Amino acid sequence: MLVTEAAIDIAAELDALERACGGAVATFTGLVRDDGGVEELFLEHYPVATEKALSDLAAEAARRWSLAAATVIHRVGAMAPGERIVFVGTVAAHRAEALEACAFLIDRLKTDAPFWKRETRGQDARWVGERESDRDAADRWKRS
Amino acid sequence: MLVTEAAIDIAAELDALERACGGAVATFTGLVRDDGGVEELFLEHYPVATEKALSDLAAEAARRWSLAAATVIHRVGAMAPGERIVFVGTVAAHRAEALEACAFLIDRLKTDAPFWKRETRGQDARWVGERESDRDAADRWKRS
Amino acid sequence: MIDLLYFAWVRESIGIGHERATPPAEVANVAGLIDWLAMRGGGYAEALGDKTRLRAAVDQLFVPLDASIAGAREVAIFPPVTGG
Amino acid sequence: MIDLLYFAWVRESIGIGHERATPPAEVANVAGLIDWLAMRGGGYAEALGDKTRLRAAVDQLFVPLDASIAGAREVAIFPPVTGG
Repeated sequence: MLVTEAAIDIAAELDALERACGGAVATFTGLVRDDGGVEELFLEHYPVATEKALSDLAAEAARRWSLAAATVIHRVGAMAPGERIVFVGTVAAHRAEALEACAFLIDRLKTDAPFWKRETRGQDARWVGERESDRDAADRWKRS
Repeated sequence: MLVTEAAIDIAAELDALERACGGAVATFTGLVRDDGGVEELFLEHYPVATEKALSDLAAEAARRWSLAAATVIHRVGAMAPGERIVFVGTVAAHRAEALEACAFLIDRLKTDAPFWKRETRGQDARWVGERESDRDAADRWKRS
Repeated sequence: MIDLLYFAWVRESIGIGHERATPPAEVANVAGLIDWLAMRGGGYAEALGDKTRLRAAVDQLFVPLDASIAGAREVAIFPPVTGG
Repeated sequence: MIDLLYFAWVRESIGIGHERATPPAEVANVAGLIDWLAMRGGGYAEALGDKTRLRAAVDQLFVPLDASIAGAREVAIFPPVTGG
């Protein structure tokens, strides 16, 4: 679990996940999209609370699935389109556990961790609003 | 879609997926497990039919989800524990599509593509049997 | 004395991300704290006027706005999160 | 003349992965073809004796064992697949 201003080195993360000796590795990477001409994405967070939120999510994933390893890295600060915002990786003996835990971590991270996005297009900087679909995606893990 | 005897270069595949300009990249990597002392895993396939099966799966994924890119690479021949057997990667604008399409491709590949695994432990070489759970996992995509 | 933290457009409207304040005894919960701060007017009124747009954490724990602030050392006020 | 392909332990039992054969006219479907081949005995009988353990493809298309082989150019016989 890591919050960082540095670029996310996926090759290094995958290497570490593969060394965890599971048979199945699932990953999710979120990239900055250039929706309608976004030039910069700025990610702000609530430092102590994000670390707690990510640790809690990892602990819940470890309770629900039998994982050999799990990684969550969230970048903060200013980013350009195409750069990686977030990386989630999970390792398990079998694929269903790795895939489900990976989807769980990214869905819940979207609603449970205190990050905020601001998009800049030319002179126009605006904070991204909450997405209803994110809340629905996170909620399905609470019901199941 | 590729069937290859060469090791799978994940960094190169991820790089290509990230250049597809979606906001969400999901991957699944299957590794050779050393279950009960497996020393070698041998993957046999039915060449023309595997290519057709993988193309059909990719086409079905493209019909069901709006994908910017999808990659399926399956290795054949002899492999050691820890090596990559299969890599699936999907790119979409939003994460639900990328994650679902990735799970679909690996679930259906397990039952719809003509590959066979033989495990060697010392002098004992045996062909892996069909897994009931694989059939169930593939079937859920037919019902939905 | 409570540490008050503001994030995203709440921080930008108010103009600072952190301050310390001692709310009066009748301010019992987060909603009351927000109303009390909004009375300062200006960027505070602008940022804190519509509580349906706000979320909060007390001592780094997400809470509903009717949560008590008794004994709280840190209260954070912010919009719905949009990470990932 | 049909190309016959065998994979995995079917191939190993029979001892070859590919051969060509012309089944008699009364062999109408894949199951009939399997029975006809099994009558050769030896590795054929061993590999093809229990049809519940076998799957097949006609001209690279997965088919049930009662599928016709009329006009088929290639029939593959193999165990359930275990890739991925």
